[in-house]
Amino acid sequence: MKKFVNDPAQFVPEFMKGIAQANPDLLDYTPEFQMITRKGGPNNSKVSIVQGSGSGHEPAHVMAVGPGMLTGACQGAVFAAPPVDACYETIKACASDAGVLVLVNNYQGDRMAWDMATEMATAEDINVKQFWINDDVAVEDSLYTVGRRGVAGNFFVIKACGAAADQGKSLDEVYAIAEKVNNNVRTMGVALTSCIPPAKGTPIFELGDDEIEVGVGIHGEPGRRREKIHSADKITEELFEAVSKDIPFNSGDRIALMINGLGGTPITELYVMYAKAHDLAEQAGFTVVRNYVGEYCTSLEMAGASLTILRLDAELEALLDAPAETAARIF
Amino acid sequence: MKKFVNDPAQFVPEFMKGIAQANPDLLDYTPEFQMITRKGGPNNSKVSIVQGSGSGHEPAHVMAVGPGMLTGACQGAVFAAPPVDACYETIKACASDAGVLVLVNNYQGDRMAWDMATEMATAEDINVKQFWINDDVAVEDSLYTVGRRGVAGNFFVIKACGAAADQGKSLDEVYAIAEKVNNNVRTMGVALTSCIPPAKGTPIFELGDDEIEVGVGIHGEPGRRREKIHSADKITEELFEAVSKDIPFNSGDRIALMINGLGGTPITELYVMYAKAHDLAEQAGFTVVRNYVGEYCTSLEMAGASLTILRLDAELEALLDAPAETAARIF
Amino acid sequence: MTEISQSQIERAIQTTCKTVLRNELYFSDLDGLAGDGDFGTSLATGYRVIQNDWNDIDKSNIGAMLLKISMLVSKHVGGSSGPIWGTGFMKAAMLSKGKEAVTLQELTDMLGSAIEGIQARGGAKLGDKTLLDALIPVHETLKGHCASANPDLGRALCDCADVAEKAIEETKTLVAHRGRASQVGERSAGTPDPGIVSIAVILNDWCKEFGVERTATAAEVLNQPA
Amino acid sequence: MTEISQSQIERAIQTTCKTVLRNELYFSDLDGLAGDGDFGTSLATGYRVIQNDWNDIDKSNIGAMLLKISMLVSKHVGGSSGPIWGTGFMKAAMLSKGKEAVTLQELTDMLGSAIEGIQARGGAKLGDKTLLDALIPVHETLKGHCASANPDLGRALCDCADVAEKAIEETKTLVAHRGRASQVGERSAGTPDPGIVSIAVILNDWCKEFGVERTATAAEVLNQPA
Ligand SMILES: Nc1ncnc2c1ncn2[C@@H]1O[C@H](COP(=O)(O)OP(=O)(O)O)[C@@H](O)[C@H]1O
Ligand SMILES: Nc1ncnc2c1ncn2[C@@H]1O[C@H](COP(=O)(O)OP(=O)(O)O)[C@@H](O)[C@H]1O
Ligand SMILES: [Mg+2]
Ligand SMILES: [Mg+2]
Ligand SMILES: [Mg+2]
Ligand SMILES: [Mg+2]
Repeated sequence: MKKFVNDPAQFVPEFMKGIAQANPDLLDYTPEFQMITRKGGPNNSKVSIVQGSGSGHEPAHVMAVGPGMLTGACQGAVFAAPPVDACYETIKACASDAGVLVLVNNYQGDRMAWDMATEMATAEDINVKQFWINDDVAVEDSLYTVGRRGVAGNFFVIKACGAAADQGKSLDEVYAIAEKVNNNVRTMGVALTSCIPPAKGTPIFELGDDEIEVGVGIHGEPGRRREKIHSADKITEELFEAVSKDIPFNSGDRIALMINGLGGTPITELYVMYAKAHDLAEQAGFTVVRNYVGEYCTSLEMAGASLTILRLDAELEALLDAPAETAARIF
Repeated sequence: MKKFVNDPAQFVPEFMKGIAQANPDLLDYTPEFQMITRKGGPNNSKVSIVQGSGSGHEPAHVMAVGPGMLTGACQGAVFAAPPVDACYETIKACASDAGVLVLVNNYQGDRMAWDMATEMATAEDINVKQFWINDDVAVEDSLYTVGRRGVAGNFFVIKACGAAADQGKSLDEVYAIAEKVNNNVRTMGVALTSCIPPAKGTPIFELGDDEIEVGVGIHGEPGRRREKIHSADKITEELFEAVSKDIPFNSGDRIALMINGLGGTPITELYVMYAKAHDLAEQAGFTVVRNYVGEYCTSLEMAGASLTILRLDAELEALLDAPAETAARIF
Repeated sequence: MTEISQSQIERAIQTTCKTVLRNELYFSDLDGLAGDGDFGTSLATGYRVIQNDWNDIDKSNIGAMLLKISMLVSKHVGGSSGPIWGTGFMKAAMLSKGKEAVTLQELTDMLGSAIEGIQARGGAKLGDKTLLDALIPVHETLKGHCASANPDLGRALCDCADVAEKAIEETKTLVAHRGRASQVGERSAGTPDPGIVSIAVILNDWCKEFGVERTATAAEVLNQPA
Repeated sequence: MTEISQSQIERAIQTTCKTVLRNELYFSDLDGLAGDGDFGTSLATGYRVIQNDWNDIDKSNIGAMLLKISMLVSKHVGGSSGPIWGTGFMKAAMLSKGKEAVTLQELTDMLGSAIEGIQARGGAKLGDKTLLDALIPVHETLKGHCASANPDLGRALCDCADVAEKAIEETKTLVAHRGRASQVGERSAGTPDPGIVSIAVILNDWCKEFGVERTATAAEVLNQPA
């Protein structure tokens, strides 16, 4: 394992400290709960949006806090749901008269922690609703009784809900937007390599030099199948096919198209995939209204990518257009 | 080699096509010269800023085109300077009555190509000046007779010059800003792994499982030395020391601090380094006025990072503050 | 009826701290076989705090103590284990509010309530290859001992350790239906569940602590670090 | 004085196309030993276009043809090789403007002017371990033949191939001071310079094409793909 780490047990608090130091005007950091909130806290006349999950998916979760996005978020250890108290404190720190929407990717550990936190907050008369994001089409049903996983589609749910909340929409209205986005967004990923959680020190899975894992999860969970690597175009076709057939999306749809890097893949390779995905979208009769190429929901340094399609309508287009600011930035 | 590629010979044109498709309102793409220019072309009353270099450093070069940044850029093959004609056509496409500033990282191939292109353009009465960026402190002098290399400091030269040009500054004024930034910016990088150019198919260099290359170049050029890996803090200290002692920077300086990922290192590791670098800057008596954590000048999928310090004054602070828009974006 | 004193419960918890800390890597390695390898670390993070803060924990009665432990777990344990173990302690605390000793029946009810809480929280049922596959048989065993005229605590503990150990082997071939291990599908079959192993190991260590003679037989219990 | 016809120059260029394309990988591999491994590909990209566009290239005179070739190189060849070879052809074109044949003296001057242009462009001098270390001795050799009363073209070509080949061995131990190879410092010592090898290989292939008998001796020239 070669990484920029000190004590692996301090990896999460150390990088959170860095995020906080880099964004003093934007964010507040509470080390005790590995919690980051918008500078100045919640606005009582606006719905707050909170999230929290295992670390290792950055910029997902804590780097999505800021105007037009999340009100606050907390992080667990790498790939482990945050402790219940961190979730509870995040809800409390973001409590608003207009209500709090807990918007979390669908994993068992996260669900349990946020369920308990929500119960605790509700007992204190905080108005909380929960919404579970589950856009990953890789795992169809089955065994996986906690349901489909939430992955990069998460970004769109946050973006749309964050914009709606900041525009003064009610808790029920923001919840309805979360539902609409989640119902219309689908993702599938592919891994070229495994990642290595710092505390574990070894890869989550082993892939041959010429193998890829199609449908991989963002914690290295196995996907649909392992295959021999093939061309970027063929891989993109496979992802596009799986994603676009799932809802299904229809000719004439206006869409947002995302190629999300899983952490170790350079931006140029993502654009090679985007070029193909864009062509496929046009061939399918979709209009690509917005696009997103880069890292939105990663798996440490895993080489790989996911493809996300979101069906738009006028309301969602306006919400994606709205201004937003987070620790993830260029300038 | 596991990458998202089709024919390696088509890697550059394919990802450029993707960038163009993803930014139809922002950019124009001329495949014949692997050239990307601002939509609508140059503004005759503003200085144009152009650049162009080998591929593999994205978002550097073509993904830095846009309002407040470059007017146009062209790309060569991976790690190879662009052909002379591409450089010439880029100058021509960006020709402005206010003049053109060619702003390129200092490498022999690039210098020769831009020298010829500049001569050709000058012969056609285009008003062109050149400026060579050389912020890498890794290689001190010596053998390397083409001089120091240009690396991530490049971003600051572009940002400041792009802002100044868009504000209507003259060619000489913009040139003076390039000089000021370049005189006040220093960088050093470290590699944890090599990268693999798609057409080569094998790593540029080999590092042991516990080795790092301190002072690595963005094409995998050897640095100051190869050592055993140590903690993120110690590596950051070493980079900080080398960079801050070079000009040198002085206590009381107002600075911009950048931790730049080389392509394969996840953002969290960069923030672990940022936390340390920020502390070191404060201990050295610097005020960190702005910071940049992410990918600005990469080396394909190389795991590694570089640290850049830029000394600021009121003029540069205002230029860094100015709005800008490129294909590298989040929302 | 046979009573269990607060100090006995305190000893059991202190023993559990040692067991969990000693097995941190071992439990994580077991979790790594089919899950994400965080189980040992998550649990140890919580029990390390319990051990370090031991003197500050409210011990005015069993319920108060268990409530505080549940709170420490909720604060420090992440992953699925935080809600599972936190819920278990919380439910047990509610049935022992104000008590300085509990009868075997009360202890059995505390465990029953903990199991119900864990099931309500995580939706797992018997056979899903989770620590419930150890806790439920243990609960049944305790119920059996309660029904006897003059239950023997040592015999009860020994029998509990036996059934927990048996659960390791019996569930090994199952496919996990809950937790991260459930997401590797068939790959989880053939590996022991770390949660079940942890219960068996803890109960075995309790036997030692309370001088109950018993010979462990499962490799997973014998293999734990000394 | 001995003349070289336009058609002979055309044959030489067509031969060069074949040489460069056949050696694309080999030249890149040589560049990979101490540089970035792009030399063969960069050069081949240009010569492939010259070969494909051969019929469309203006052949009204030697100068016009060389100018067009220089333009194709400038358009298609990246890295340092584009400016180096482009400049060379451009300078040679300027001295052969409007001519349908050149004397050996004129050819020698064309090469001299190309060398000057390359030096002005890239700042390399003799001993920096670049293709100039082949071109400069070749130029000297040609000057010697020009000085003779009745120069023999075949002999001149053979001698040129000999000195270029000798340059490979003579420069091998040097550290490169220009181009990407210069950035690996000492690591470039001990490897042949691909630019020098390419000149030696091209001249050897010209000997074959023009029926000049000569036996190559350098491993790098003998090793090239058939
Ligand atoms: N829904 C559940 N109910 C009860 N126990 C569970 C459940 N899910 C997992 N477990 C237990 O927790 C253990 C794993 O804990 P941990 O690693 O913290 O959770 P995760 O599976 O989320 O990574 C498993 O070995 C299993 O015994
Ligand atoms: N400044 C220079 N002048 C003349 N020839 C040079 C110079 N730099 C490099 N060369 C020649 O070019 C060859 C390498 O070409 P190429 O790979 O295209 O350039 P780069 O070194 O920029 O990657 C070298 O083998 C050398 O012979
Ligand atoms: Mg977990
Ligand atoms: Mg090169
Ligand atoms: Mg686990
Ligand atoms: Mg080269």
